[in-house]
Amino acid sequence: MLTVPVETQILFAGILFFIGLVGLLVRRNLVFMLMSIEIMFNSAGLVFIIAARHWDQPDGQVMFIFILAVTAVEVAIGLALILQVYHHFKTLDVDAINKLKDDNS
Amino acid sequence: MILVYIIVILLAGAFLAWISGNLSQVWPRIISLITLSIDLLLIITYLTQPTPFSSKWMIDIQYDWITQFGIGIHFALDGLSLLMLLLTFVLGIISVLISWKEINVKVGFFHFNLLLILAGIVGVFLSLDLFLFYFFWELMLVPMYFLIGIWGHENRTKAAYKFFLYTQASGLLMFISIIALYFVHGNSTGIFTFDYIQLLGTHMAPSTAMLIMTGFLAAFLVKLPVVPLHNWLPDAHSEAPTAGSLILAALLLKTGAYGLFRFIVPLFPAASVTFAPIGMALGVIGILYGAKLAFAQTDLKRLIAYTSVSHMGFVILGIFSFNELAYQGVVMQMIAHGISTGALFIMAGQLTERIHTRDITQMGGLWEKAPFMGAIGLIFSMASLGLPGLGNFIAELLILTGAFKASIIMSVLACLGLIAATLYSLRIMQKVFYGKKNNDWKMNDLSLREKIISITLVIIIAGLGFYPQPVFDIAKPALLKTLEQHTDKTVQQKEPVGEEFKLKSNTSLYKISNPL
Amino acid sequence: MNTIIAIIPALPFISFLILVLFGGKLSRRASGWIGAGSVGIAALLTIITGISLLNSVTGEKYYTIILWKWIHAANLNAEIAFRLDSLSLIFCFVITFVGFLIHIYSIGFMEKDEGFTRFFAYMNLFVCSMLILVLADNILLMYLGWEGVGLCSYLLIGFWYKEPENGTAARKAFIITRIGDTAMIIGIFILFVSFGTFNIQDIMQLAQAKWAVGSSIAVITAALLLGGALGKSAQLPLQTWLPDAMAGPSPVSALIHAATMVTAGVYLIARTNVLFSLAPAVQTVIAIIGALTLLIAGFSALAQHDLKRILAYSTISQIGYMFLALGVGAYSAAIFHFMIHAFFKALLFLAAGVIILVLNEEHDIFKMGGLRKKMPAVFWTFLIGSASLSALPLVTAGFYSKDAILWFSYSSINGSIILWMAGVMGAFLTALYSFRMIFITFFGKTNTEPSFKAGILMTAPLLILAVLSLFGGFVELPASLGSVHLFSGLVNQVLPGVVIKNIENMEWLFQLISGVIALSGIYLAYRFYYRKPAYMETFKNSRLNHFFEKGFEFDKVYDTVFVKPVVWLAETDKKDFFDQLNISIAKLALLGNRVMSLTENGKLRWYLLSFAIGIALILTLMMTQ
Amino acid sequence: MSETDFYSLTPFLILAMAPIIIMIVISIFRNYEVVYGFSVLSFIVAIFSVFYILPLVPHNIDPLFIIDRFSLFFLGIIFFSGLLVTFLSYDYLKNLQGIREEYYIILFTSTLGASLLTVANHFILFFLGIETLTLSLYILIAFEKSKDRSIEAGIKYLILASVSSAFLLFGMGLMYVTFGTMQFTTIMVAMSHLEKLPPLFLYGFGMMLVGIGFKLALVPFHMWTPDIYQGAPAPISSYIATVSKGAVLAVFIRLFFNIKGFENQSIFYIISGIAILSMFVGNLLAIQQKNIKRLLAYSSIANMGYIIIILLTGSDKGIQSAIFYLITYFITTIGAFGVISLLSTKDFEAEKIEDYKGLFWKKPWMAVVLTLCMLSLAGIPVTAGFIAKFYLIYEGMKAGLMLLVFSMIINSVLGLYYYLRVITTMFSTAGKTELPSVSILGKLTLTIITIGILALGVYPGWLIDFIVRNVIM
Repeated sequence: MLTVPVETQILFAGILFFIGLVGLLVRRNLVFMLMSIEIMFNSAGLVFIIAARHWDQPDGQVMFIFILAVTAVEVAIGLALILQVYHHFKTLDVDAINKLKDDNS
Repeated sequence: MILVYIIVILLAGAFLAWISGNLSQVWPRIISLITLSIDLLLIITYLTQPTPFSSKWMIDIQYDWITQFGIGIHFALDGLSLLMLLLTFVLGIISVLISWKEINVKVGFFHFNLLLILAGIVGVFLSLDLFLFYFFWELMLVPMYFLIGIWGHENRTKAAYKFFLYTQASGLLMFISIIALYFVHGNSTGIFTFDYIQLLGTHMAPSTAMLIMTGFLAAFLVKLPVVPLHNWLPDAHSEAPTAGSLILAALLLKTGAYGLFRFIVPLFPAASVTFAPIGMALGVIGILYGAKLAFAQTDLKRLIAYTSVSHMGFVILGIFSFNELAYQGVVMQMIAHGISTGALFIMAGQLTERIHTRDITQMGGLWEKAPFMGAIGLIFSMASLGLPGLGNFIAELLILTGAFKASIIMSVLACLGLIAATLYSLRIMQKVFYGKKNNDWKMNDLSLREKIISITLVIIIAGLGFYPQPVFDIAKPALLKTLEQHTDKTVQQKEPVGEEFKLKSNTSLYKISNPL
Repeated sequence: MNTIIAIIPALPFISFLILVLFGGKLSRRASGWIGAGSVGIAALLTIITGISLLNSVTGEKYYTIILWKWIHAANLNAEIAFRLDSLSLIFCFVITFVGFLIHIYSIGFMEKDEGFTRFFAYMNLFVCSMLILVLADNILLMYLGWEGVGLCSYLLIGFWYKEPENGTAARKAFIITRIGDTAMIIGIFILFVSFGTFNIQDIMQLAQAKWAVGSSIAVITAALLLGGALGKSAQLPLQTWLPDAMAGPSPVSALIHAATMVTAGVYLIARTNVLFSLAPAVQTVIAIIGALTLLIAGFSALAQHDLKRILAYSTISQIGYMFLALGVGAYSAAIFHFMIHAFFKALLFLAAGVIILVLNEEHDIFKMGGLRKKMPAVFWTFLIGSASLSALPLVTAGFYSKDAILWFSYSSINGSIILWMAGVMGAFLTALYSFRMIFITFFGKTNTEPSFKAGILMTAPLLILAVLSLFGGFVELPASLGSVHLFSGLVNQVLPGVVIKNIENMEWLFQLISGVIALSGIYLAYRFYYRKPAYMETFKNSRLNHFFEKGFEFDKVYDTVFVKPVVWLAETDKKDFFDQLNISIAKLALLGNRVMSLTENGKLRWYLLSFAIGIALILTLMMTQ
Repeated sequence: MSETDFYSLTPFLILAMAPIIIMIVISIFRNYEVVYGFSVLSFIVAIFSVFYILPLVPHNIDPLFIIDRFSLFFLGIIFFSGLLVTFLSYDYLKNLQGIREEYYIILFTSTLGASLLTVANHFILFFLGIETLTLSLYILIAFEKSKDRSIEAGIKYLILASVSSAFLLFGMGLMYVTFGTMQFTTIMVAMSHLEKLPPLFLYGFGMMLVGIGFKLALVPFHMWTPDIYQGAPAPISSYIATVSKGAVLAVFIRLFFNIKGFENQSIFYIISGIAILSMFVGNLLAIQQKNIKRLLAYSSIANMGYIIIILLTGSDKGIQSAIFYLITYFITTIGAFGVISLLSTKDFEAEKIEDYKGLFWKKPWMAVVLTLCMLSLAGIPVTAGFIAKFYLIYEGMKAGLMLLVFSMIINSVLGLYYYLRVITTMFSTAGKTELPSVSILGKLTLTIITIGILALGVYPGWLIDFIVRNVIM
């Protein structure tokens, strides 16, 4: 089986992470932002998998399980809040949600 | 022990006054009056006993405080601080008296602050532990800030900020220097302490000494104040209530002068000499520039404020002349200026109380209405122009003579200040009491209370003018001590180990031996 | 005896205190008599002391007393101590005696004035300080008196404080003298620093011993002291304050601005004569200043309208004579002229005071006239005064005193013919303007009717002074006529006698000349101002006359050269530009705040962007190691 | 798992039990007072438990836990702050209609997360702790779901916090890749025998900095702070400012010292840069701020800037001073927010500075407390803040970090200005805002805080001693 050098794998994860970040920056809809965050988390998770594979230890996998659990909760709360947001602001456009800011009067 | 009592009494009085403020308006006044009188009596009784005016300290007490850093509570009294305490309490009492009618709102809190300030000042005059000194130095600010900010005139808030920020900024610089000194001393001797006595004669590289001294200077020169660091003063003085202006001018500024005496000169013998020419120059600039601005003002209190800038110029001029003559003069100036300028501020306050303006162009011809006040005003304008027979003359004479020995040109330039003083002092008389009546003010002459205050001050200032000897006798040992610490090279024999602030991080806190 | 010399200044001071503290309670009469009485007693004591001093057979020709330690700081010691020798005795005598007369006069003069008590309080304070000035045995105490009299003069010039111009005049006087005083105090510093003492006698001996004649330090010191003297004695270039000082009540002008204070400069120079003899250059300067002053003042006096201003200028010019004498080293002559001048000038001022009072505050001589009949007593006394002032030969005291000066100004080794000529010219002018005064005021037709008649309180002093101005001169007669040397004998106990060039004594000739000059002056006055006033009318409007009247425009010059710049300096940067600096710092902080708070715009994605930027920066930094 | 292991985890177990019990209680019968009382009780018990396990430490439960005096110290601080916050929450929630009891459940879970951070010796525990803390915070912040601002704050915090955790996680991953271990101590061992840190590791650390920087509200990850503080209920704002920051700081210090961050040049520069920026940005932002909650947020940014200076001293002494500072900062901040929350009602948030106009003449006690807090934040004598600042400067200078110390000085002056602004408003003539009356409990809490501030300000010796004896890495 062919072996890809670990750096390359990391790079791949990094790219994923970057994609997530860019997604966050460009999308205005909260749901999509949440998804981008998921991507970032998973890319991070991927790094752990890579590491685990690289040092062949179980720890990485364990960590990944935790990450999955956490992200699940994250999403749960996130969606709940998004509902509330929609309920209050009647929109999911994140730019519209800025009642809280410095008033530069 | 007496020293601790003094401060404790003040603090206790402060809180009592505050609480009693809820009962009635009169109680706080009475309480603070009593408090101050007790302290004054304590000092006087101490004076009356045969005291050892030795070259060492008359009283010297130490307790532990924050031993981890070698911080202790170290109070000590010598002639200089003794005189300052006397001044503090006398003027303290007076400032309570003049606020008697002027302050009608939040009386309790007012007197709380008043006494707190005095406590801070007393602490500054007494503490011989640099940390403690800084502690009190800062302690003065907050209550003074309230005094200006709550009971002041129109622009009180701005003035209060300015006062606080200025003094705080400079104070922090001094704080850094204090700690730096602590480390320099610690590293060269292995004894980490803030204790003044031990820090004396710390060996420093000239550059280091200069750096550290600059920090101290910053604080003291701002307090003094010296041009161009004086801008907080006119605002603070003119916006503060009468008592506030009185305390600012008569006492707070003196802490700066005191600091120069107690710390700059003995702690940095070499560096201070290097700095002396600049110091004297600053003094002269202060004298002339202050006078010039005073002459230009139309706000009476602002005018007087600038006169104290001018007068304080003499102080720094004297201090950096490094001879006993000038030092005696400086001490005298501290006292005389305290009395005379204080009196002028009181007069300004009384005027404002009566005619509700501080603009001298509005006044004029008031002698007719209030001859007594006029006479008082006359006496103290004369004092501020240095008329012989009044305390300020003695002070300025000695300072100028002393300075003359140090640097003829500086002294001569400073003499021009006498002429300048004439200009602005006579301007006060002319604009306020002489000339045409610009408005027909409804005003009455001084009340009995005010008369008593004024006459006391007149007696003091004239007494200083004709029989200043006691002051000299009390101050002499302290000044000699200062000078000899300044010139004494033997105290600098401690071998230097390292002069950097940096300390190898393995020296543990426990090595810091407790000085007490 | 020693204690008495402490009591002499104490008396007026005590009465000053009484008047200040209980002035309100006392009746006007009472306070008046307290004021005058205290000075009277002082005068009495002075005379007693004087007699005893004269008769003291012991070699000690002075009394001295130390009251208390004043300043003992480091090596600076000064006591409150008095010393009375013949010089100070003469001054004391004049101060107290003339002062007493003027006090008496004032009781009448100030009768109606509201500030009656205040007036006497000030006057007493003045007498006290003046006595301290002359009695002080150390120069510091002398400076105290010196400033004290300055203060009193300030207070008394501005006595009628409701008129702003009075206040201005008072301020002018104080400030100008103060400028001189500052020079003086610097001189005093030099003396202290070089000799380590303030005691005048010691200083004189030490100076004699330590300083070489004409050494620069001696010259500088002498010059600085001279500055003080010029200020107080209203000599060039600090003379401008005196004419304005006439804003004060006439007794004040008489006592302070004629008889006593303005001659303090003379006293100072005489007292510290050693220093000046060590600085011949300065002495010459003094002589020249004296000569110039007396001429300028003489011309100015010639063009004045205001009766008191004439007298003021004449005072300046007479003191010019004294300085001339001092300059040529004829100290006794100077002091002699001082005494005589005190008599007749006081007399003139008091008389003028009466005139002005009864013509209710009329100062302009051209609005007077024909008063000879109306107020004979005043006329005769005034006449005597003027005669004495213009040195009418033989009969008046003024002749002898002035003649001595003229003679010495030529014959002294420091003297020269030019100085003498200046003096003679001055004498001519003096005669001219004094009798111009007489003729215009007392002759011709009456322009203003006197409102009332002056009381005995006012006339009595006039008579006494008149007598003195006539016969006071006979205590000192020149060699040519009778040669009496009581006065110079007395003075020379403390002051060096004048040194004469070895030329054959032609003093009589000089006397003749000056006599003639004086008479011709009087004649011309008679000619121009009585017989043919028409001549003068043309001259009156001439520019030259105007120039004279304005006192050679010194005021204008000073105004442009000193006053305006100072005021400008004060007016500009009232705001104190250092303050602006701080404000700008504050502004900077606020600006920072503005910029920062723009970033806090509540936009989530913006915040995320800051994350991205942050991490980018951090990673780059991590790379660059 | 041995018996001592079990015992040494008591505090955490207590914190874990508490919410469960509360849930049960609620399901049986809903009563605010009961739940409240119970939460207070369990907090107190937790605090005692810390002292109970004191003799057992230092005790490691490999690989996850490292329970030493340092962690216990932080535990103590965190629990105590938690208790104070609970006290303050009482009034704030009482007059809030709808369900309130769950608040305490979540408070406990988040505190549990925070406390786990203090003992974390392993990335897993680090991650779990931080997430437990954060996830609960989302809810707490958005707890007043009837209010727009609360929800907005919630969602903002959610997005940003998850992003930051993502960064954190990624960073951990990179570190893990480099050394093949997730345990701090072993990482230290691993890197001890290579003279130069591998770049991947550094990037990892850099990315972790984002996560940590976000939690500590350091520039440039600070922007959320004011919005969240403003939107969240006042007690929760104080909770974020204290407990969460404290916990994160604890684990950060541990990590930083294990990997000897202060010895690496670029890390040194990055940290000092962040510190200086945080000071200036925080203070500058606060200068003109009219909303006191935002103002405190900004001041917290600046204060964190002061504290992380100390990481660079790399000495126990430094850490001790930092901890002292942290304690005083906790007390002061909770005090300030306490006043705010006590003066707020369910439909009025006392957050505008104008609302405090003339407070001194209306409610002297409140005003005095707030004044003291402000002075303490400004570092004026007789308040704890003064000693704390002194201690910090002292250690900073000892380590020769003059630049940082000076920028700290400049900033204290900047800061003074806006603290004074608050004070001045309180002492100016009375404004019109109507303020609610304050319950005894609230007053009591504030009294405790005041005493704390003054005691530490006048006689700090004992605490310093205590820290010096206990906090040794």
